[in-house]
Amino acid sequence: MTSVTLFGLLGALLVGLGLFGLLVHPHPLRKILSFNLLGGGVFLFFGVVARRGAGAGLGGDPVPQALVITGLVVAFAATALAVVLLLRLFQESGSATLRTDAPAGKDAGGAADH
Amino acid sequence: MTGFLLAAAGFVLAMVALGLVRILRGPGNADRLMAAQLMGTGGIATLLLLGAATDVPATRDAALTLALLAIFATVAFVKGIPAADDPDRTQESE
Amino acid sequence: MSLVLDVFSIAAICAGAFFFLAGTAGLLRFPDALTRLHALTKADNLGLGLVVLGLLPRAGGVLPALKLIAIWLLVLLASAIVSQLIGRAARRESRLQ
Amino acid sequence: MSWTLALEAGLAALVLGVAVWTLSVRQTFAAVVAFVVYGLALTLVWVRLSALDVALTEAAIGSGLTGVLLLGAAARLRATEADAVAERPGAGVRAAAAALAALVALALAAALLYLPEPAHTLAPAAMAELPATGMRNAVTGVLMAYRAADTLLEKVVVLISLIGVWSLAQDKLWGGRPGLLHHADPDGALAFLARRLPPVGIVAGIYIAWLGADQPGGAFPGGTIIAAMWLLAMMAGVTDAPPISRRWLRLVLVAGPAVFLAVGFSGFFTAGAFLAYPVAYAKALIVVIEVGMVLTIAATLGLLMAGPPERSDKP
Repeated sequence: MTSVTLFGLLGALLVGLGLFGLLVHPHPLRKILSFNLLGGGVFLFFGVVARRGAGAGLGGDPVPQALVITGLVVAFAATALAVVLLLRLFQESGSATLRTDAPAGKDAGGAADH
Repeated sequence: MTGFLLAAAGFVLAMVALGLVRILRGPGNADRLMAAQLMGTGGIATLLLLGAATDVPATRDAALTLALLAIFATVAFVKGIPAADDPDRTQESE
Repeated sequence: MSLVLDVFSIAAICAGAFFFLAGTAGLLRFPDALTRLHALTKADNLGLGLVVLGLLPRAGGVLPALKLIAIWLLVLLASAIVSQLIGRAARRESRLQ
Repeated sequence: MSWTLALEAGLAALVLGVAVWTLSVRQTFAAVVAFVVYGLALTLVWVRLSALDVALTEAAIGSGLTGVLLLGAAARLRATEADAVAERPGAGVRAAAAALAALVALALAAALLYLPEPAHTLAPAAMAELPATGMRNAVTGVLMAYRAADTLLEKVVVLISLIGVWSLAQDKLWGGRPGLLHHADPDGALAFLARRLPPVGIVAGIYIAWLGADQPGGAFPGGTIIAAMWLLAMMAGVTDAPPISRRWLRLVLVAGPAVFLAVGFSGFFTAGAFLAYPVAYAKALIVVIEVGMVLTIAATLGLLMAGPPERSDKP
């Protein structure tokens, strides 16, 4: 097994793990965390493709590497926006649930009866 | 010498990874932070050893970046401790 | 000459690795937060310091060597202050229990 | 088994273990600490994949900044954690999700094993054109020349997400100061650090950004380091976040994309296409763009971390 195969399989596993967390964690913040975990796996996959393209005196293909750098920054911006949306939801409704049938407009902090 | 440096990098990494068990066991958030702090320092040492072993000078810049961001993250985490305590504990009253 | 330097590097890095071992052992085995903190700072200061010392002859120049020392000094400064903050947080937590 | 492969297998096991733990631990605080370690371990993986530029960016943004952002949210949402436990999906849903996740992972793994041999690569093409840009770091060359439109749009996306964050403020607080007020640490250890470290850190950030032309580095990790130093000073109460209505702040935020666009449009006249650089001035123009970008990235990332305005500007 080469290091490329090893890290590629790791990337695939991380995507699977992140997806699972995204689906089953009820708390939105844990979903955001899982999504970032998933993103790490996707970026790693790009890194493996870049490493396979090593040549011309470079340790890896610079094009996928540049894409990953752009991706990391955009992922951070998206995470920041998602976090602020979630905090605003909490501020407005007093709970952070994503359930559509949750009692709306309840007293702040009082979602304990779910 | 390359083999020795790689082995040393692996050893340091294994040690700090073992220390991560503290994040699992806790009991307090301060203990978790210590494990993260050790991981940061160990990560820097591993990076420097890896860089020396493979003769990639740029790993020193990665280590520098890591050192600065680790300080920032640790300070933010320490400041987050009282608010991020176990929910069943009472709020600090000092 | 290069043999002497290699021996020096190996000795210093081994000593540094030992302090990481000691730091981890202390973090896992010591009974309470403050003693664990004591073990941690040894790994921070001496472990990384000795590794950096061992790598100095292999840095390939004065400027890269200075950069290595700068990284160690940064970690040293941060560790001194952060461990104070962690210690205070640990005391606060133990009082809450 | 060679030393290298043993080290890499151990590293992969560490990443996987930390990932599982991030997902399974009950407390969100512990999950975020684990996520920061995940980013740190991934940084080492990027070094092993010979992607030093990515390693620098991952260490700065992927691990440090994202972790601190999530931690702040976790602290504020602590009260909602207990409720969420009651909403855990049933065994059937969990099994279905596990099956789907396993399927996706398997498909990706299969795709990896059937990648074409020899691998497609743009490395020779990028290297052949690199001298024309005056850069010596191929990744910076790709970011600033061949895929400059991507990089420009990315700046705009980050700026738009900041506008999105700001627009979530309450109406009466618009134009106020972002985030909560941090009180100065009375015993002074943190304040001491926040006064001594940022000058060193800002120099290091500029240095990393400057390196980008010839070696791994660049505007992203450099700008992130500067943003982190700014946030450190804010956390210690040494300085306060500026009100978002300040004109100088708005100018700094648009400086990067504006310079980028201006150089891009000037390409029509000097080199015959949008975002084309005249060969004789390519390096100078790219450096001008990078200076603007470092400034804007530092300000934008710092303000994204600080969040929407929560305090009125009027005392």
